[in-house]
Amino acid sequence: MVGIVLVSHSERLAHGLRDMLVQVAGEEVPIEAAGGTDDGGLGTSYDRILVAIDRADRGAGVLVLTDLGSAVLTAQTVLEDRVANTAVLVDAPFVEGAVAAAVLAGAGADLAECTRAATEARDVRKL
Amino acid sequence: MVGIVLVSHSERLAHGLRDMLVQVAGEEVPIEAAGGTDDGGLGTSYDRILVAIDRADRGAGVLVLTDLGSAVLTAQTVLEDRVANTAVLVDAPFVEGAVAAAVLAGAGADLAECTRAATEARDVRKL
Amino acid sequence: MDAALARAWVAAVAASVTAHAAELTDLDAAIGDGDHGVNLRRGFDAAVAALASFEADSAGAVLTKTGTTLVSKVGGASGPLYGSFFRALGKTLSDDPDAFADGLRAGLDAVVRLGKAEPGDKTMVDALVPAVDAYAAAAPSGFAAAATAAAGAAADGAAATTPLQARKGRASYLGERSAGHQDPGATSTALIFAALAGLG
Amino acid sequence: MDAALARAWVAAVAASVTAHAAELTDLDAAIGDGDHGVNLRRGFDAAVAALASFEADSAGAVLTKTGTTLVSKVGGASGPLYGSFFRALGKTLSDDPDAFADGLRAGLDAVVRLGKAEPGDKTMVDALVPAVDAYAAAAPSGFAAAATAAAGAAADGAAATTPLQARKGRASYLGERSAGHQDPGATSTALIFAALAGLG
Ligand SMILES: Nc1ncnc2c1ncn2[C@@H]1O[C@H](COP(=O)(O)OP(=O)(O)O)[C@@H](O)[C@H]1O
Ligand SMILES: Nc1ncnc2c1ncn2[C@@H]1O[C@H](COP(=O)(O)OP(=O)(O)O)[C@@H](O)[C@H]1O
Ligand SMILES: [Mg+2]
Ligand SMILES: [Mg+2]
Ligand SMILES: [Mg+2]
Ligand SMILES: [Mg+2]
Repeated sequence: MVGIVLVSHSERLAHGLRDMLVQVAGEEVPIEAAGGTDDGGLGTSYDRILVAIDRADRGAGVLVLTDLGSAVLTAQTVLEDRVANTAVLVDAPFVEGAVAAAVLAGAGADLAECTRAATEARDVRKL
Repeated sequence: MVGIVLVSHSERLAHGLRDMLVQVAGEEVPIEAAGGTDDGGLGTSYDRILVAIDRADRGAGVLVLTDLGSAVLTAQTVLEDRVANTAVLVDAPFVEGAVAAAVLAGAGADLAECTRAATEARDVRKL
Repeated sequence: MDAALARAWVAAVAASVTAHAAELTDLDAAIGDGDHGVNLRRGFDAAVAALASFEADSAGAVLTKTGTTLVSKVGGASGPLYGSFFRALGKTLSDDPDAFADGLRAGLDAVVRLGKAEPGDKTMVDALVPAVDAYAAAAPSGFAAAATAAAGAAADGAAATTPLQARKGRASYLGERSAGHQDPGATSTALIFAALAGLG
Repeated sequence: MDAALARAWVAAVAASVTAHAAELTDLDAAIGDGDHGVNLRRGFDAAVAALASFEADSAGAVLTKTGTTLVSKVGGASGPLYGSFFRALGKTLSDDPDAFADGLRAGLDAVVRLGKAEPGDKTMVDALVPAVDAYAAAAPSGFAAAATAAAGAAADGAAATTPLQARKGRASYLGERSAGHQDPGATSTALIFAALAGLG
């Protein structure tokens, strides 16, 4: 199963989004929240992201989603430092992309398909 | 000041996003979380949305952002029922649109400008 | 329709969604988020409770109250959708208690106006459209016959969603994978019309 | 540069960002999220603490360790950016302790590669580019003169961000409204080079 890592500046936001994704993806999809700084403040944590990716990695790849551009910088640094090259950062709307990816991951889709769904979520209209 | 209402299926998500927005917008911008069902479960609450809009309405209009299409349906029903016609639903990525709108609301922008910023957040690339 | 019949309908729907809650939830788990049974049970139980302390002597008032309660208590997309349906139906009956066919049509229109689903999108609309059409066609034969026709059409419409690909909501992300599962909302629409037919 | 000088530099930066934390935070509150002072203070304090228990006899190792600590402790965009800067600088010095100008250039390249900001985007790059260029130009005159030149150029570069419109990060949403405020990251870059000049 493809894993999903949620990198947010807010720990609460990341966990709340994880709750939503588990509902649509089912319990089998590894979905990890990496929100907040090391001490739970607003910001991003290299260590939390690294741990989350390692946990979500079950061999089928990991999709990493970020809330703001600055979270991308930390996530990208983690990915560059990480030896196992199984995680990809996707340029997608955070919540909408994560929901799309989780739905597909839960249906057994592979990393490329989950990545595409997350990216395409940008173009789905709400109204 | 333009108000912002965050309609999410998750109470935690809405509150976490609110924390982030307060950081960029400052304390003066009325930002209200309307996450979860009446009893705090996953879903959306008509009453929470209504209360949040009323609280965020300081006369300069209210921007309502939603996480998923199904939240739109509840928010839209609230807006149709509400007598005061000062709130608008915007079709924008939830987190990214809210951050953009909050930055501008904090800078004193009006409802139209905040709405445009939220909508345009869709096209801002992260990578 | 009079107030007593409207109350009986809402109570019958509540009983039916309770009896079928697990089935609705399983259908929703396959292509959605697995809460449709819980949502409707919460909503219709709340409607029954609200009606118990609601003094109304018309079907219009009873169904409008039911709609308002569903809007605020269901918590999922089906809440504002079914809520709009019952509110529009109730409003029509408030003007003319005998205009049940028109009321159903107004309810359908409200659902489409809010949710913007088209027939074939694999939603409750796929059960609602044939049900409303069948009721109108059979209305000259009386309420019982029309309700029975509507229930059959809704059930057929729900069954016909199985091979469809979803184009609304979360299920739409599944693309081809959403085919092969019956839509939960279309299924609950069939229950609502079955409950109506059961009154006859 | 030797290990002792590198340690002294990091300690001086930590002292400087502590002294200027409120100023950096105020600048960031105007066009960002108001945490740049807190972020850098946390990061450089952590770097000083990490170095205290770190046995290294080369500037390269000291600065690489500093970068790694910043990456993981700052919590904002400036963490991976300054972290990459110090890691790239440290790596260059590990190969050749005298190649400070080359190291600064490698640091700048790492910042640009990660953050993709161009000069004029109203970021730390607007202070970093002139500082690295000035150091290289003055390097033949020795470390002290080059560091002083770099510090002056960084301060000028930071000041020159004031009229610019931001094109990166949250500040970019402000469009024209971001003009009239000095960029916090460019300001802290000036502090880092002022601390370098202070060692001479
Ligand atoms: N835009 C829409 N138009 C019509 N029906 C819809 C729409 N969105 C969802 N539905 C119906 O609602 C059902 C799901 O309801 P429910 O599970 O209660 O809400 P949610 O999807 O918010 O969890 C779907 O099976 C579908 O029939
Ligand atoms: N992509 C980027 N490239 C270069 N510098 C950047 C970039 N993004 C942000 N910065 C710099 O980082 C500074 C903000 O740092 P900080 O406040 O610590 O992080 P955050 O923006 O995550 O809160 C900005 O003032 C800017 O100089
Ligand atoms: Mg559901
Ligand atoms: Mg739901
Ligand atoms: Mg900041
Ligand atoms: Mg920050």
